[in-house]
This record gives sequence, structure tokens and C-alpha cells, in this order.
Amino acid sequence: MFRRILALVKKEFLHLKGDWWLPAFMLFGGALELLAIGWATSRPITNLPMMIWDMDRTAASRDLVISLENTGVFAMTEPAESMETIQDQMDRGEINAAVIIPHGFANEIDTIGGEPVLQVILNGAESIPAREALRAVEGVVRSLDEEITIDHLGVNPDLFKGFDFSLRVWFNEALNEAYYTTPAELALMLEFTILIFAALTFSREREFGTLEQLLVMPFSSIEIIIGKSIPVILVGLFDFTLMLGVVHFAFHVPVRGSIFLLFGLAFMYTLVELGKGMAISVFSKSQHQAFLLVFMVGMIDFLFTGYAAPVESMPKAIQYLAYLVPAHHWLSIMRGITLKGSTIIDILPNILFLLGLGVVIGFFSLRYIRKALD
Amino acid sequence: MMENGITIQTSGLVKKFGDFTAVNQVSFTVNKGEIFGFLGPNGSGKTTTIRMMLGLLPPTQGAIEVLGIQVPDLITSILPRIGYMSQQFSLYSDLTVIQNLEFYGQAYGLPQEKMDPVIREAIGLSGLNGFENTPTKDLSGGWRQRLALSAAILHRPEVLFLDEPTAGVDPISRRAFWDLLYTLVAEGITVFITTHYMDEAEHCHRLAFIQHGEIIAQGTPTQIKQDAMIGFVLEIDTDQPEDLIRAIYDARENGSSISLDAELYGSHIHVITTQPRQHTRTLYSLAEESDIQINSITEIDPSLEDVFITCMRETSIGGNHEE
Amino acid sequence: MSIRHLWAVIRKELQHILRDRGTFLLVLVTPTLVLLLMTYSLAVEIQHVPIALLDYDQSATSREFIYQITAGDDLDLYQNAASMEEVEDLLIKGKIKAAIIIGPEFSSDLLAMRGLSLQIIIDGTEPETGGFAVDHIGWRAEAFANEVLAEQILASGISLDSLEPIDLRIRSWYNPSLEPRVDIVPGLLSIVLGFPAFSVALTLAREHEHSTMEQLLATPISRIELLLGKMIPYILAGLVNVIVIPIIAMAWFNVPFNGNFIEFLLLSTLFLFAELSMGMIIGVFMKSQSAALALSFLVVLFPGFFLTGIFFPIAALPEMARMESMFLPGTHYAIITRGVFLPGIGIDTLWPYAIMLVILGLAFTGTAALFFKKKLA
Amino acid sequence: MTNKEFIQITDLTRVFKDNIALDSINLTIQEGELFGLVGPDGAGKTTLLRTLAGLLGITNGEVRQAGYELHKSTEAVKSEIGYMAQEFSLYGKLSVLENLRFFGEMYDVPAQIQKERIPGLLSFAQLTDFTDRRAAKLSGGMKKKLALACTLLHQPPILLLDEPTTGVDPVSRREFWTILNDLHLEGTTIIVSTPYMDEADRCSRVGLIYQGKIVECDSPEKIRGKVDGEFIKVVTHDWQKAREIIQPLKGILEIQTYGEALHILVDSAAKHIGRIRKTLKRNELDITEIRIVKPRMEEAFISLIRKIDQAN
Repeated sequence: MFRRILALVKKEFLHLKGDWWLPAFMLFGGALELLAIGWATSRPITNLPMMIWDMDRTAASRDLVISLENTGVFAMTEPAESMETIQDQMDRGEINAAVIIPHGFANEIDTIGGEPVLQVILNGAESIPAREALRAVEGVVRSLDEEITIDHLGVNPDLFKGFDFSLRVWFNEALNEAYYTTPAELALMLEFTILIFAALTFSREREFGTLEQLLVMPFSSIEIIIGKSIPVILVGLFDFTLMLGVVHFAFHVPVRGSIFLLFGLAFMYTLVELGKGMAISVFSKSQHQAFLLVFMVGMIDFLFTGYAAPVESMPKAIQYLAYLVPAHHWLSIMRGITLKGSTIIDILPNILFLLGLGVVIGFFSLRYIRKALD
Repeated sequence: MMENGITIQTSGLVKKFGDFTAVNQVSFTVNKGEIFGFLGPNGSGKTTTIRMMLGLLPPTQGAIEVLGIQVPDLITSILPRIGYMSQQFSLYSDLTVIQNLEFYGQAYGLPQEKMDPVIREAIGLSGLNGFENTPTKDLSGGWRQRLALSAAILHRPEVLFLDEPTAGVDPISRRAFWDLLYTLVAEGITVFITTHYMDEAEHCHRLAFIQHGEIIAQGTPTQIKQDAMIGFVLEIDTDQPEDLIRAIYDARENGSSISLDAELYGSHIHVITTQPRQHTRTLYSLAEESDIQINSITEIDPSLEDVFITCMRETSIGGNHEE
Repeated sequence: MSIRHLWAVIRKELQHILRDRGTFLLVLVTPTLVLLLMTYSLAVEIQHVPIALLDYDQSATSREFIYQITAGDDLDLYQNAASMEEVEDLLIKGKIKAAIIIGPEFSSDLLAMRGLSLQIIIDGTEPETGGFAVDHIGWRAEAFANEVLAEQILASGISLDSLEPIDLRIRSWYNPSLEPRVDIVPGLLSIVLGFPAFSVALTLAREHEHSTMEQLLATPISRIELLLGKMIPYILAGLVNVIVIPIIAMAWFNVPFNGNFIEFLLLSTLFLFAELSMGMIIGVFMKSQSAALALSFLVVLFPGFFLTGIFFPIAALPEMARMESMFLPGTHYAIITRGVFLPGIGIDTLWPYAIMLVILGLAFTGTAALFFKKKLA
Repeated sequence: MTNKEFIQITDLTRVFKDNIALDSINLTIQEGELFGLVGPDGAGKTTLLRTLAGLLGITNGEVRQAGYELHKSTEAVKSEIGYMAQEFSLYGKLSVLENLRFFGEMYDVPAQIQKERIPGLLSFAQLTDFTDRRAAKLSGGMKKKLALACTLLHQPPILLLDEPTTGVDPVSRREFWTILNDLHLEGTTIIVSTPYMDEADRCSRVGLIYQGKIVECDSPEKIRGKVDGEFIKVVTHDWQKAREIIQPLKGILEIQTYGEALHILVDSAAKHIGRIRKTLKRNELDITEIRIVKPRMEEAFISLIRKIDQAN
């Protein structure tokens, strides 16, 4: 039995060898992509184009613009001379925000009890940078407020300092964006790699008509399944190791928990996704179909992982559904072990869920695949 | 287990796909050490029958026994003793010649020390020396077929199922292949084969003709030829074969009493007839009318192919649900 | 170019898609379905963020504060912790995203105007929710403090207004409450409409795998005819989605569509042409479906997600990534869709992007045709 | 009409990487010929046909077909050719009729003319009752006939068929050849490659290609005549024993088995027939039949290839 499985494993690997693209993608695609995407996205949002229409043209208004620039969030475009310019640029999506400083802004600041007005226009067509811009503008205005108040009242500046609460960020003290993006991206890449690879196992043989030959060879269906699984598992774990290396060494994300636990659970997760992928593979009549199905399933999983949006904020029904998605638990585990240094006890619920799902998915996939093969 | 020397036995085998009956009441036995030819037009149910015997398709009705074992229930226990070459290309096209053979060897549990000589032999057999590391997709059709065959017998199975093993293979290789089959049979292997080459069918010990899922004739090649009684084949040697055959066709179309089944063979014409004397005379007069010189007309033996075609035509052409 | 050859290839390809029910359904439905799913997952408004409280003060003031913090839908009190250890445990287990530690001097400090004895801890692994929690706790704390302080401040002769002298008038155009779904739906269009590109790459590779290519190459059809003929059915499949998606966007997600629909169809066609040409290049180079698939993921899907400015503004990308994003049709199309959906602008303003799409499309198709030899070897 | 040089191949060479697939081939085919291309597997049959169809580039040499220079007007010449690839290469999901129409469009056959020709082709290929069946659901023989019909729709003066009958049952094969014969009689120039030697016998001229070279090119009869030696057919009740007995005799070049019949190749039949009969009788074997037979094409093929191999 062992030798026959080995023969199958070897054959699966040989398929990879024939076409250098596929193994390159399978083995290194994930890591490279992670490197590229991590590099591109794990940075604070900066350089948002902002347009200033300074009708005041005073030292105060110029100071304001400089403080806005100093946040690092904005890149100032050519200043506007009219509302039409702003409208036009905004329509074209050329700017994310515009600040209008009206006549007499400096005057109002200088007068006690004065009401300096500042108009901010955000480009709601890009809500993510718009929010970022809003946050930055508010910060600048708040400190300007403080300055003015202190100035007007002539009070001790420390009075206000005490009213700021102290903020501590755990697990990611430096607020490094890569900390939260890259582990999640790793989790997703791993899922897609395994699903695709697993989905091609049977659909490919069926499309080429070699499945029939495989079935008359003295393999039991279990042997076929194991033989086809091992390469997927090996590739999955190889990818995982490589990607973890990228996350750790290129993006300096720490692994605070036990690395053995992480690998153990990665293995478990690989098995669960493998079961799904193989079921898709047996179900599909062609590679094209298998691929489209993987795509759908992957996207649905993505929805429930909590990567893009917190699951807690979704309707209750969806929250319960999310518990049934392996990737959801995997992402929690991944973040827990790398960033939080979670121990096996801390993430026990996730592990149990993953295990339970693994057993259920594994049982049904196995039964389904065996039935289809016999 | 194999008392009376019967390797394969089927009785009342039926396979239905929806409303369509692909195989209908097929019963036959294949003895140990026999080459059994299973002949029929495309879509007559040959492949379906083979698939049932291999446990790939469950029969709708009937029983199958291979090597004394009930199929499909217990098929897994005898798979190591079976060799199969499917009609479709059964090798992995992106793997090289040697990788394919190694996979077969390992799949059938060949011990490592035997692997090398066996593979070497198989490569020699398929004439692929020097192409060991060529991906099979780059081989010509005939070569791939030969390789698939060598792979199927790599583990020296007791029963060999071959579904059109020599399709597209050149005559030299076909001859080598049949020599090999005879050697294997001499060692006691049983062979169940389908082929479209009627000269190959003559090499079989026993034959069955299948049409529309039913067996219409069974026996040794000689028996079948005698039973068929199709008459004679006249070979006409002429310098203007094209003109003569046109004349024969014209005569047929004009509703002349002479309605001959004639075919062009290069510079010869073959006519199948039950009244050779009378038709020889008719042919001479027809040639004379059209001013064509006939050098000679000789009676030749009908080949098995002629027999086959006559048999099939009697039961009309159709049956085409095979995918 | 012969229209008849083109039409024959198109018809054949359409028949192929239509005959295979499963694939047909998937090709047609995938873009819309994925868009629906993604909108749901990405446009979730953050709320019900679970937090814990550790109240060392245990005064009436702190209880009032706690009441105010958890009054809304934004923050949910998961647990009243008894110790720092408990807070820590909850954070590690991921039960809460933030914790508020109320110091023992919270009420006395506040009443004496000495300051705010308050500490907020957030889970740095999920800054989305963490940042959200900080903002919301901060607002509430500020409001609470102001309220408590108001009396004393008034007593000291300062008007409350003068604490925030600048009148910040914020207006958010096109999407007044900055709801993510309003801009994510049009943005996602450029991703989901890229899916047909995968199909194009796969069908071309399939003709190679199934040797139908040999027969096709023996006919007098030209390369461009063949490539365009393969592409057009999938452009049509894409256009079906272009029609369906705005309707869903308006009816289901309440996303406004302010532009001209006919112009939008035209611009979408240009995009599909450019995007599918990318799939074509892949199909020309990759002779097996699996390789074509792998490459599509690498060069179409992932960059489409991260480099077209849908989730991450292009302006903030590093120089090289910004360059690459210019070569992605999705980048230009994302600007077009947002412009057409929200400000409702038309070709008169968007023409530079339309031209970019045409240039990219021609360049990609040209490349594909250049490398697509009408030879077997 | 006839005897015009319709296809002229001069010094045609094609090299793949390190393998010379076609080695300076010179061949002239007259208009209206039914030319058979035979040769061992991998000899270059498919390469030659693909080259003529414009699917492969030429390393060296020239090809003129129907007045076109192949390397100059590869695309234009494709309209003059009907090419049928070896592997089934129609669209499985399209029906018989749709496949026909598709190729009709590809070859610019006007719709009106397609309408006129299709019924004829369908009945010709005996597919009239199956017009709406998907090609994937046809039997092997029907697929081949459909493929042929597809290449005939534009009535090409040249037909290139690469092993059109491989895997086809004898009934369909014979029908297929009836069609080819009709086309031949209508004057179409046909080049057909085949592994079936009885099919080679049906051609007006046969080219034997081996190791990328045309080694023989003549009428089937003349090729058959090139066998060294003669064949004696012997039928006995026990062919295995008979074979064992005859094998060691002097002057026996080769014995081939045909079911119960043995075909014995000898240098001279007259010299050996008596001796064989005597030997068999002495061993108490009943002779049902013993006579001199003409060599078949297959025997000629094998004998010629062996001769070349020995010369090398």
C-alpha cells in the first residue's frame, strides 16, 4: 500500500515538473505575491491629493496649510481659485479632499469670541481615503483649537494635556500596518493555493481520460485519495513556510506564540481545505468548472474570515455562519499565535471548531469522493 | 478458484443508460490461455462491456466473473492481476516515457530490483530506445499506442483487456505486438481484445461479433467464415479501373439487372458476389460496351473483413451512443 | 478582417458556453454573485465592537461614564473585568477589541479639573476595529468630560464655545455619510468584470489541449479574427453583468447612479476589451489550462485587488506600484465607474481614461496576435 | 485536366530542435491523384501533411500547391486545401450541422451555397439522421465522416487526410473509402496517410516515408512486386506444430501467422513448395491448402523497411 501511494505522489509531482509555470506558481507564487502586495499596501495612507482654496491669504491660513502638509497624509495640488476648479477636480476623482479657507479667517482667530470658519469637502466617491482625510483634518483642527483657546484664555497649556486619555495598543505597539495585513493575506493565499491545487487533482484526469486507467489499477479509493492528497499537503506546507518567512523577515511580523503549534494547526487547516478542494474536483466535469467553483467558494470564505470587515458587526445569523467557515478560525489562529502569542488554551475554541469542521468536511468529502470513484 | 480453466464468464449481461440499451443479454466465456476477439462497429457496446468487466460500470442485469471473482463487488481483490489498456489515451501526456512506465510499475507494486529490467524491456518492446525522456505528448500516435501497451503488460497480468490496442500502429509494430501476445498466451495469460483490424482478428482463437449491444456470431475465425457464406470476391485487373467502376455504378443506377457491390483497390476492382461465373460474364460484356480492356478476373478468398462487413450490413448500421 | 469569420467564431464560442450549463451559469453569474458577496463583506458598517471595562473607581461618576460609553450601537460591553489579568486574557482570546481602564482617581480628578484618569487598550491586530473603538471612546469621553466640566468652566467665565472656536464645516460630496458600499460597489465592478478574462485564457488554452487548434489553424481564418472572436462572447457575458449590477446596486444597496447609462455601457465595453485582451495574452502563452489559470491569478486577480485603487488609494502606493497600476485597465475603469455612478460625469470628462483603455486594449491584443503563431511548432 | 503537376515538393526539409523530421523530400503529385502515404510510426507522415497544410514552418526547400508558393502565401493556400487532423478535432458541444456551418464560415462558403451543399454532404457521410446530434455523442466512425464532411464543404481541390480511419470500424472504414473513391473520381487531389496497408492498396500511388525521406514511390502493384522472394500459403489443422516443423527448413526466410494459415516467405516458391508439402506429410499433418499467393501490401511494407534497416 505504501509503495503504491508513493507512486501516485511521485506522479503528481511529475505533473508539476512538466510545466514550469504551474510549480512556480504553486510553490513561489504565494510568497512573491505576498511580498509584492504586502510591500504595496502595508503602509499608512499618504499622499492623498488635496486642494486648498485660500481666500484669506494670511500668515494664519498659510500656517494651517503647513500643518495639514505636516501630517504627511496629504499632497497639495495646485491651489484652487474658484469653486468650479474644485468641483471639476473632484468630479474627475483627481483630489480626495479640498479645504476652503474663507476671507477673514485670521481675523476671526485673533478676535476673542470670534468664529473662524473652515470648509472641508471630501470626495465621497472614495470613502476609504475620505475617512482618512477627515481624521487628519480633524486632528489638525483640534490642536489649532487648543492653541487658540489657550491663547485667548491665557491659561496654562498643561490644563488640557491632562484631559487626553492614555492609549495603549497591544500586540502592535508601533501600529505597524504590516502586522495586521500580512498575516491575514497569508491566510487567504494559503487557502486559495490549496483549493486550486486540490481542485485540479481529479478534474484534470477526468478531462484527459486518464481517470479510467487509474481506477483499474490496483489502487483502493483511499489510496488514490491519500496519494493525491500528499502532494497538495506538502506544497501547502511548503508555501506556508515560505510565506511565513516573508511575513517574518520581510515585514518583521513577530511570531510570539509557539511555532510548532502554528505549523501543527497549519497542517490541520490544510487538510480541511484539501477536503473541500477535492470534493469540488470530483464534482466538476472540467478544469474550467472546477476553477470557477473554487473561485466562488473562496470568495464566500473570504466574506466570513473577518479580514475585510469585523464579523462582530455583521448580522447575528451571519456571525453564526462564520463559525462554520474554516478560514475564519484559521485567521484568528494565525493572528493569535503570531501577534498575540496565544497559547493552545487561548485559541482552544478556534482549534476545536477547526477540528470539528475538519472531521465533518473530511467525512463527507471522503464519502463523496469514494462514491464517485467506485 | 479457476477449476475448469475459465477466466472470464458473463451471463445475461445488460447495461442500460436511461432508455438506451447499450448492452443486451451478452453471454460468453473466455478460457484460460485464449485470445478472445470482441469485434463490432464503433458504438456497438464493446467498450461498455469491457468497462463492466473491469468494475468501472455496474451492470444493469446479469453476472460477470473474472478469475473466479464476482465483478464488480470484489473487483479490487483481482485488480493487481489484470492489465487494461483503454481506448482513450491512457498515459499521462505531460510525463515522459520512463516516468509513465515507472508509475505503472510502482502502481502495480513491482519490486524495486525488478523495475529496471522490466522497464528496459518495455522500452525495447515499444521501440522507444532513445526517447526515454520525451514527454508522451510529443510522440506520434502509433508510438504512444505502443507505449500504452507495454505499460499495460508491465506487471505480467493474468488477464489482459485491450481496447483497440493497435489503432494507428504501423504494420511492423503490429506484427511485433502479436508475436508478443502469442508469447504471453503461451505462458498462460488470457487476452480479451477488441480491434478494427480484421487481419488481426484472424489471429484470435475465438471471436464474437457484437452489433447493437447483442452478440450476433461467435466461434473460431474459420467457423465464422464458413457460417457467414458470403460468396466470393472477384478481383478485376484492368488498365482503366476508374472508368470501369464508373461504368459499373452507371449500370447500377440505370436499374440494370446487374447490381454489383464493387470497390476500387488501386488499379484493381473488387466485386463481392454469390454468382461468380455469371457475374464474370456480365463484367466482361459491360467492359466491352464501355470499350474498356479487362486483363483478368480472378476469384480470391473473402477476407474476415468481408465477412464482418456483410454480417454487420445485414443487421443494418446504427448504434452510436458511445462517448 | 472578415466579419463572417469573426461571427462564426463568436457563434461557436457562444454555443459552447450555452451548451455547458454548469460553466454557462458560472461564467454569467460569478461576477454579480461575487460582487454581492464582497459588498456585503466589505461594506459592513462597523458596529457592536466588543469591549471590556475595568473600573477601579467604582463611583457614581464612573458608572455614569460607563453607561454613556455603552449606550450606542457602536460599542458593546462584553464584560466588566475585575483585574488587568482578566483584560489581558480577553484580549488574547480575541473576545474583545478594546478595553477601558478607569483609574481609581477618575471622578476625583475630573471634578478637580486635574485631568482624565483613563486608559484605553486596543487590539493592535485589527486596527480597523481598534481605531474605531479609540475614536468612539474618545468622543464619548470628551463629551462626558465637557459635560462634567461645563459647570466649572462656566464658573470661570469661559464660554463653552471657545473650547472649540473653529467652526469646521465638513461636506462629503457624492456620498454624504461616507458609506463604504456607495463607492465600493462601483469600484468592485472593475474586479468582477475581470473574471471573464480568466475564461478567455482558459478557452484558448483548451483548444490547444484538445487539439482543436490544429484544425482551426488549417483554415484561412486570421489571427485577429480568431482572437477577437474568442473574446467577444465573453465581452457580451461581461456586458450582461454591466447591465445587471447597476440595477442591483440601485435597488439593493441604494447606491445612486447619476451618469448616462448608454455612455457607461460604452465605457464598460472598452474596459472589457482591454481586460480580456490581458486574458488573451495569457491564453496565447500558456498551452495548458492549469498554467493559464495560475498565471491569471498572478497577473489579473491579485493586482486587480490591490493595485487599482479600490481599497487602497493609488496616490499612496510606492512609485513602482503606481507605475504598474497605470498598465492595469482596472485602474482606469475604477475611476470611470466611480465618476459615472456618483458625480454622474460622462465621456466629455472621462475621455482620457477611455483613451487609455483603448490604448491598453490595442496594445494587449496586438501583443497577443504578435505572439500567436498560426503554426503548431 | 489530368497529369498536371498539382503539388510539387522540392528539397523539403524540416528540423525540430535536434531531430530531422523531413529530410529533403522531393515529390510531385498530379492533379486528381489519390496518393497514399505510408511509413512506420514517427517516420514523418504527420509532419509532411502538417507542413503541406501550412501548419508548420519550412526549414528548407519549396512547396508549390495549386499554383501557390507555400511559404509566400500560407494563408491564401489554406482556402485551396481541406485538412483533416489525426486526432478528433471538431467541437464536441456543437451539433453535426453547427460544426459543418462553422467550417463553412471559416472557409468563406456563402450561406446560399452552404445550404445547397450541406444536404449532399450529410447524405454522402450518412449523417442525415443525426444533424442535431452533438459531435461528442457520435460514434468514432461518424466523427471521422463528419470531420471529412467539414473539410469538404468548400470543395477544396486538395485534400490532406492524416490517418483518417484510425480507430474506425471496418464497416465505417469501407464507407469512408467509398466516399474517398467518389472524390477521387470527381478529380480531387488527395493525399492520405494510413497505417492500414489494405488502404494503401486502394491508392493510385503510394509513397513510403521512412526516417524523414521518401524511400519508395510507386503504384501499389509495383511496390508489392518489390518484395524479395515469394509467399506460400499453408493451412493445416495445427498451425503451431506446422510452424515448428517448417521453421528450421533451409531457404525459409520468414513465417507469418494468419489465424490458422501460415504465410511462408521463400526465395523461390517453385523450389520449396514440394519440400514443404513432403515435410508436413511426414509429420502427419493434414494439409487443407497449400499454394503460392501474391504478397500483400503489408508484407511489401515490412520487407522494404527491413531491407533499408539492413542497408543502414
